[in-house]
Amino acid sequence: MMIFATLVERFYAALAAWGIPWIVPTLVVMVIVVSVVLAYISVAAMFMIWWERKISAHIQVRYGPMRVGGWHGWAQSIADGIKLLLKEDLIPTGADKVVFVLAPMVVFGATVAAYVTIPWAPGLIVRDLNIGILYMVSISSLVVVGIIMAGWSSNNKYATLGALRSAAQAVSYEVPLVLSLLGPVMIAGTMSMGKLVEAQSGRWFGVLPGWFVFPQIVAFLTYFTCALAECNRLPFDIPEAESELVAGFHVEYSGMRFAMFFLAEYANMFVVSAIATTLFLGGWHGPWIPLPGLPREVAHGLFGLVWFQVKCYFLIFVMMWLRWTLARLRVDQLMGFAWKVLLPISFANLIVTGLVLILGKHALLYVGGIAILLLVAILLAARPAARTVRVGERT
Amino acid sequence: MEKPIPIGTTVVMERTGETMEEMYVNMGPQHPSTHGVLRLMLKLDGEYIIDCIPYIGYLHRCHEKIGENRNYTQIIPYTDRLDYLASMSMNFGYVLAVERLMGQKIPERAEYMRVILAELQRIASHLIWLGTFGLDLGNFTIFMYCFREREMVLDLFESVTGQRLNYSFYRIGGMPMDFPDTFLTDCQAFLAWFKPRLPEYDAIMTDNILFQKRVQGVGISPPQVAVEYGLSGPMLRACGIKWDLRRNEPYSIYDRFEFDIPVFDTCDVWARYMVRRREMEESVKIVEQALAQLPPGEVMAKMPKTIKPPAGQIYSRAESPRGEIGFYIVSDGSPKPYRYKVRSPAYVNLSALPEMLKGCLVADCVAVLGSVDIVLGEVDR
Amino acid sequence: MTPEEILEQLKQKFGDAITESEVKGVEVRLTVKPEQSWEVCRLVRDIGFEYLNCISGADWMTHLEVVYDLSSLQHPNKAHLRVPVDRDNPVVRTVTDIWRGANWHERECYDLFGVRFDGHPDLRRILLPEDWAGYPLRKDYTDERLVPYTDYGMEEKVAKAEGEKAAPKEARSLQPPTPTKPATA
Amino acid sequence: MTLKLGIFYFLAAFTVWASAVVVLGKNIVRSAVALIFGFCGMAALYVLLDAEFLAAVQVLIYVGGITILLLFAIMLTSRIGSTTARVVNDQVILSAIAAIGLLVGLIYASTSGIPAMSGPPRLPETAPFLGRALLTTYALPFEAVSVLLLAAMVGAIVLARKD
Repeated sequence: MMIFATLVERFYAALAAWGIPWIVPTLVVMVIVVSVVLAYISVAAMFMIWWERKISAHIQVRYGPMRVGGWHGWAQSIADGIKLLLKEDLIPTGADKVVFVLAPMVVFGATVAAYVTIPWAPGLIVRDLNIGILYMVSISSLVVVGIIMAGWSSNNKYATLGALRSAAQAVSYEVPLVLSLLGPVMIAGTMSMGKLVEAQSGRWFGVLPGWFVFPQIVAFLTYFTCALAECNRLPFDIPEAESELVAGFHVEYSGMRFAMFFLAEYANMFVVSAIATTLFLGGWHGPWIPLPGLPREVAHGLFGLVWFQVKCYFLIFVMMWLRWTLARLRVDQLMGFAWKVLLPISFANLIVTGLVLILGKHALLYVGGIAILLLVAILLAARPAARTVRVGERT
Repeated sequence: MEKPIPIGTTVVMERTGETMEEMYVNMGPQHPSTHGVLRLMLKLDGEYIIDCIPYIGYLHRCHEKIGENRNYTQIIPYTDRLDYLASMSMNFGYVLAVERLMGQKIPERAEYMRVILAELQRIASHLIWLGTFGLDLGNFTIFMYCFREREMVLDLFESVTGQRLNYSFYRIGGMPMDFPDTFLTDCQAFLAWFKPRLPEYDAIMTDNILFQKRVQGVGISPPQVAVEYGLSGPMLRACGIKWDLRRNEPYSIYDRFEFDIPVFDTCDVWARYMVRRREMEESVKIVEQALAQLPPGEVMAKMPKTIKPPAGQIYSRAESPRGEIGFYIVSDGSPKPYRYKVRSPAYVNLSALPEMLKGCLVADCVAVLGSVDIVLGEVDR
Repeated sequence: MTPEEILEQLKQKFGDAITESEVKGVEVRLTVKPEQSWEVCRLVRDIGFEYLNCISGADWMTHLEVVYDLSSLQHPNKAHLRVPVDRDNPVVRTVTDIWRGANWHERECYDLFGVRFDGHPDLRRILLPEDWAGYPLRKDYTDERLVPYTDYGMEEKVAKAEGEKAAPKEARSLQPPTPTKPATA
Repeated sequence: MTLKLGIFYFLAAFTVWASAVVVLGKNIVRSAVALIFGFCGMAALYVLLDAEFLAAVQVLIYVGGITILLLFAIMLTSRIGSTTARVVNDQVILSAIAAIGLLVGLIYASTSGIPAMSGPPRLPETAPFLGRALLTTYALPFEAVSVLLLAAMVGAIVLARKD
């Protein structure tokens, strides 16, 4: 199972046999891992950018990039990346230079650091921390720091407003986000990403895969909504709403620094999708694991990797789909939604999950009924009276 | 180099002597949502707008001064550039004014052509408005859909006039040439395609709860305020006032058609959206009826070579997609107008913007400005 | 209420201020002295002309004129008020307190004709830059940047009158430039 | 000197430097940014002490929550550009006494050792232990703190409300 871990151990052992101090292989492994992660982030982010452009184009009855690279403009992102690299790097006169330069690094660094605990496949995880999920959530919250630094240091009012909105949004949505993640953690009884995936190996009622999305559907939807807000995706892209704030916090950034924000945005989308996949969609679980006839390690490594990616990219696709369909919310609506709708729902979900876990499966029926009633009540209470005038109605 | 003013510093404005304790945000003239070169100074308290000062004139082209130096026919191409998204309506308003001044009657067929083209133009103009309004609210997709349909209207116009944006197609005394042979079938095909598209827009905009939340109860202008400011067109009809020059002061042959005047009384951005959305349907109705009734015959009346209206003056108005387009013309009997003035609807509608914006959020500013539907070419003249 | 009745009502109250009057179709046309224009406007508004269409200016060389076009959303009548003002000291009382929409119309009139509206809350230039000198729509306005209108038909006539020699040169300048290379098929 | 000790000294120096910038910086926003780095350095030190849960909570609460709210508050106040904070104020003597007292205590503790500093029991996972302790042994203080926080929240709402 631990094919990659075995490889690393053999590497250590071989070097130790030659009398080389342990720090050398450690550093070598570190460098290799970091390079692989960075390379994956860059390639995946570029793919996502191209993919988003194609998806948006097809939703909007057009083609999207078609020229660069031949087949459906696959090299468009690469060309854009080169263009951004070659662009002049501007720092506004009134900017706080140190903070201005530091901000994209903080954003990018925080995003990259979150990749440490993504369980790609059985045994393929950079470091399976026992507080894995908590680590991911806490490190992702650093992104907001970078956004605020960028917004403030630009000495631009639009950027400052974007940063203010971003701070408000992040603080509000982090609460229901963490609360909704607690459901799966309570069921699995662990915060380690690897163990969370393994806890979903069974089957519900012998039919459905043992993913936590089925008992925790409410938590999943809450999490996904909050994740959209965390990534500043529509309908929650208030910090960078280009029709109001031009580009929000990164309005003054150009060239490579802007590219770092851009890459980090897409890398962050992958991170939140990976969290959702790990906690709710069974991580790398899927058919043909293990596949008879193939060595266990190969089947795990290969198919695990594929299933995990498929699930992640499906969630990313949904995010893009939403972006090109919905309109943007307003700041007060955004905050109201977090505090008045998402927070009560995630609390209710937490209480129900706890009750079911304590009372056992016999109480499922009772608790389930109460939970549904509770949810309906909350939803009705949180929803203001709709004043919808249908087309054709005359006044 | 001048040191930039840090954010939030107390600034005393040189001209007005005002002290700014609140945050001022300068929106425009280069801003994606000001629909051209409009500049708004927003006085903010956090995200709330306390006051708004519009600065216009960036696109001023001395329209009226030029008008005094051209003869009556030569002015027609300049009127195209007023509201460049509804050139037909601008042409219509202008030739109507001159014909009223001269007391000129025009052939029946030309009247029908004028109405058909003006109503198609209304559809095209409202489509652009809908698309860019969606863009303002963060919905990119509706923009593409609307432009797809607008392209078809432009194709129709191209087949008639040879132009896609500035048509200069109306003449004093009629129309310069007849429709091409393919126009009737093409136009009917377009209407057949267009009518089922409107429910699609509803699906992505009107019925979307996020969209409704963004536009309802925002940018309110009560009927009282609307009349005091002289708002016109959809802006006025969104205040529950059933006022449309095509119906209340029928010009051309608008009294021959069956159509509704959509009116909503919520006075907000939502009402303006709904009025324009419904108006597209009504325009389709008018075009259909006009196509069915289109009589044969001449399209140009017998006109003198040089147009010299009798000395006198007239204020003539017509209903453009944005509201009441008025032309005030003073003639001294010479081939050039002595005084030529345009009362543009967007100019007047925009003047009520500060009133509508007070107390809104910055994000609403974009929605409200979008709902006014300004075309800077017409505002600045 | 017919236009004649409206005119009668106005004349009763402000007989001295109304110097000229005329009824044309549904339109009441008045010429009002600037001293009492505001009072007349208010009465006109109270009669039912609550909708201000337009305020325009006109330069008649001897005097300037401020023109108010009014209509009603209730009845089909229209009103057309002309207020002549002194050309050297053009002052007229603002009507922004009667129709709020007059604000920008008056600013425009100030901008292009130089008519000062007494009591206007924010009388600044609106279409032209704030440092613009002069009032462009006055008939005697001159500017070295102003391109005079040339009637292109006239050039040919002049050329013809002057003789056949000058004609080709003058005419050529109006034609599109001849391509230096022959276009290849 | 082991690698771990080297890392510790590096992190300690980094944290001290960041904290010094927080206290001595003239620009409030820069101080707040330095505070973030200080908290991150603290979190790294917790990781060195095998208190990973505490480290994650430190980042989540202090960096992700408190500092952001701090920055938020600074930005909302009108004069951000001229954020020259006074480094020394009236309470300089009191705070100097407190700081020096703390320093003396820490030096004493690290040289002679006091019972509480004799090293925690090595736990394979701190999170379950912490959770159990909070809900059993320390349930009462835990609840008392939450009531205190609730009171603070209600007070804040009352203060902030415009009626």
